[in-house]
Amino acid sequence: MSEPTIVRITTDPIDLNALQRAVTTPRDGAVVLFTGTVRGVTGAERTEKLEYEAYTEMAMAKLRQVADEMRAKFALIHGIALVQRVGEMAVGEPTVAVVVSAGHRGDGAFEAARYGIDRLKQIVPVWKKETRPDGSAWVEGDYVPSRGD
Amino acid sequence: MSEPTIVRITTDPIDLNALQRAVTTPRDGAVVLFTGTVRGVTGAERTEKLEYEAYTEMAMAKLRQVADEMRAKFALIHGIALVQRVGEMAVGEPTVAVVVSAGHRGDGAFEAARYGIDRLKQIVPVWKKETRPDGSAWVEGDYVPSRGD
Amino acid sequence: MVIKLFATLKDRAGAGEITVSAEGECTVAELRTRIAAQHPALAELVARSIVAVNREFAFNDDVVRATDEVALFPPVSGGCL
Amino acid sequence: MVIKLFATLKDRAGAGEITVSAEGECTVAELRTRIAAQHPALAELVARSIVAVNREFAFNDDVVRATDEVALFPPVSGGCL
Repeated sequence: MSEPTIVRITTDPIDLNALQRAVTTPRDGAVVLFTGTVRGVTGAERTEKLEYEAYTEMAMAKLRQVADEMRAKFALIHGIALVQRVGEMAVGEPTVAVVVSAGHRGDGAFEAARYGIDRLKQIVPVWKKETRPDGSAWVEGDYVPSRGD
Repeated sequence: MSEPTIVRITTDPIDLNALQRAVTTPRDGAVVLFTGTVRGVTGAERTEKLEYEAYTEMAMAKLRQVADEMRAKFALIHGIALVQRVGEMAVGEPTVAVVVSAGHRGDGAFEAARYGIDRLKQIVPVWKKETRPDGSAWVEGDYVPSRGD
Repeated sequence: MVIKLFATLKDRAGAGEITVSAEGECTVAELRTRIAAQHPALAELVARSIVAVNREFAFNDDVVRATDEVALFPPVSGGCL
Repeated sequence: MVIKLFATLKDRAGAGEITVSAEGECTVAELRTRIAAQHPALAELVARSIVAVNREFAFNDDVVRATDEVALFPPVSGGCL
């Protein structure tokens, strides 16, 4: 039976209903969706909006790699969707989605989704520029890839 | 800041986009959504449709209890939605949703969502009738509540 | 005393609720015995069914009063497959 | 050799790509030195930036050819906050 793998870099809003339908096969009884959202308040800091930029060609290749790693580590999962939105996003909007389907809720879909977002944030070349009341700046990550990433 | 708690027994289709928006507060950067779906194929068995029935008044009270338990166990989570759909559902459709928001993906939203669906399946009085090619039958669970459930 | 029925129990009884004659109060264990005696169609299922009183799980030595909301149902199977 | 720039590096250079004179091939380490020399605006950032060659992470002793797709960018910060 086919196991959908969807990877996408897009300026369109993320549609969780459509992603759930797209990854669910007839063998699936459980779907876990993680979505990152634009946080407006972090302690005393206020974020007004975020702008995401991708190195699209490499980001697509690295999203495929993340999906492959998820399948290698979590053998019982079925469908996978990894979607990174780029462009401007407002507070509360989903910026990224990691979606995993499986036959049962204990088949690793929760763990695979967590692994997927952790890995995506390490190796998929996407950056965000944060606009606060006092101006805007690129946010830098802290993961330095090594050979094999 | 307010922390949304949504509990719902409904015949309406489950709208994951609307639930994501409803639970996300300005402090949230991570939302985990679990959805159970009607599995059409289980080994050699074929399911055509499912019909869910609830003892609605008690189910609402028990959904609230599950939400309270989630907050007690996972102190850093913010919004919670627990939605059980009832009535007839076709293969692939979401039957239930457990949605949890938090500031960061490591703040327990994955674990809380997993706990929520496990607990919902133990103590929320909802039953399903499965229709297969050879007829339909109520599915019985195997959890027997004890005092404190 | 009116007892709400769900799932298999409702189908077996052919009704969403049944009435059991019980004056004043009784224990959940006694209630099970009366249901089995007065509604033979449920006799086989009643011992392993769950009793809820006022929307909380109830156990054999709990007391049920005529004014309580009482329900009888199988172990729950909702959520997802 | 054309080098794609992203995020802070693109802003600092004022362009999405720069050209670096390099004949034949060189190592990633040598490439960093040439970028710093030929594009002083990037000198401060180039040592701690990431180099990708043909859409894979590249390291200082890897070899870059003039026909490769080369990119320079900061540690990634996408996904979510």
